[in-house]
Amino acid sequence: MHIEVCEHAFSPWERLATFESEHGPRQGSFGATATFVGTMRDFNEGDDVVSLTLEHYPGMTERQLERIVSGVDDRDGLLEVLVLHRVGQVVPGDPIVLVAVWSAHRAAAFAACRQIMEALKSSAPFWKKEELKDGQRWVAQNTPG
Amino acid sequence: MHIEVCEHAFSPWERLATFESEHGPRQGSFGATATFVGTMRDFNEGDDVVSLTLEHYPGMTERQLERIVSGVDDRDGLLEVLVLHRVGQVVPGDPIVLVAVWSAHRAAAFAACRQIMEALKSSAPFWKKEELKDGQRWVAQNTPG
Amino acid sequence: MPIRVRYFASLRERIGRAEDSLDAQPDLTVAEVWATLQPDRPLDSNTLAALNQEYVEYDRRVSDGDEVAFFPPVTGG
Amino acid sequence: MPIRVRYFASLRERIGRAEDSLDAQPDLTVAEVWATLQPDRPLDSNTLAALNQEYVEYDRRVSDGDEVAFFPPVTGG
Repeated sequence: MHIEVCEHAFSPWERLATFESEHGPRQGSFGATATFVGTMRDFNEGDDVVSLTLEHYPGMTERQLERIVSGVDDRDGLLEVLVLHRVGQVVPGDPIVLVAVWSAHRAAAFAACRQIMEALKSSAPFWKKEELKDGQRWVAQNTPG
Repeated sequence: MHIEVCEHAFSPWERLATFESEHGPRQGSFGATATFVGTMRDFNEGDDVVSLTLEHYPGMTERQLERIVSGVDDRDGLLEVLVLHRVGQVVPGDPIVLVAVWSAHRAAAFAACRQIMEALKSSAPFWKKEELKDGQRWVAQNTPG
Repeated sequence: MPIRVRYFASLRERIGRAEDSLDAQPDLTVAEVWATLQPDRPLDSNTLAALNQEYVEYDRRVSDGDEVAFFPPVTGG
Repeated sequence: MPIRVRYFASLRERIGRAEDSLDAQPDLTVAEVWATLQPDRPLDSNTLAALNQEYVEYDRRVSDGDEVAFFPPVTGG
């Protein structure tokens, strides 16, 4: 399991290529990789969003993400998990979160990737503040998946 | 929608990076990208597998893949879909299939990626022949996801 | 134009060739195409049939110039 | 060692500071930590509480040296 809070912009596909070649499961052992990338949109709840500031709770963030990954229902089916999450100021098009799961079979990979994302959205201590054209607002609550 | 049958090995993360920058939805329009990569394992049904030959039905393959993508339940929620599928001789560790879905929101992206993979497995005209240490065999049937 | 009949994967190997050609007859069905060309092999219910590259049931009618294909369950992905 | 009390996001902004410090008392609960430090703000039931970086209910007991945090619903991902 590799969990990282990123202070700077990251490129999910480059990170996946590097991680897989350096830390991925042995070639031939995995048959399925499911990934999810969450990216900043330039709209939310009907308003244009100029930028976003992501605050988090250093220390608790990493603990919660580890707990989420360790708590995946079919933990035995997983060979490797990568979670990256951005903090700081983010602009539209910037990746915010990357979850990638390697498994022997596809059912476990799909299910774990989804489960990790939903748990991350509901319990990892990150908060978004949106900068609109005419002011700022905290995002009140994530929508269920 | 971009669908491609690949005669040669491809690198899914490189292809995703290139496709997203050249043909991806407008930056800021998508908030969710779900991907699945199917990779050749070196084992199947308890046996070591040395290599795999993937046969397909040229023409019908592309038609079926287009039909699968067009038939996604929440087609309106999708901004872009990329499907790559390998044919020819494949060795353990080689990617076989890549499905990537871009959407405004994560529920549509997850659901479409999964739905496309399941439909591809059950109806796209590809066939795998495995080369074992002591002979060859056709894979009889895909397991349900 | 005759009907082009194609076989794929294990079926192609068992039959020993990748395709056949058949002259159309009135009201010919997919099942009859098979029975005419493979009189010694009953059509296995697992076998999938396609007409002009779309899946069809065995009772679908076939016309001049059509492409019919028979193949085993697919195993891609 | 005192209890370290931290506030995040909109709660931090409303309170006007990121943390407080409080001397432990016997059988002090998370809810009482809040009430002691924020006597004029009832604890909103949406507010999440963590003790030593793990989620807890408001009735959890707090000890010397603990870190207590209060924050609004999380919105990452």
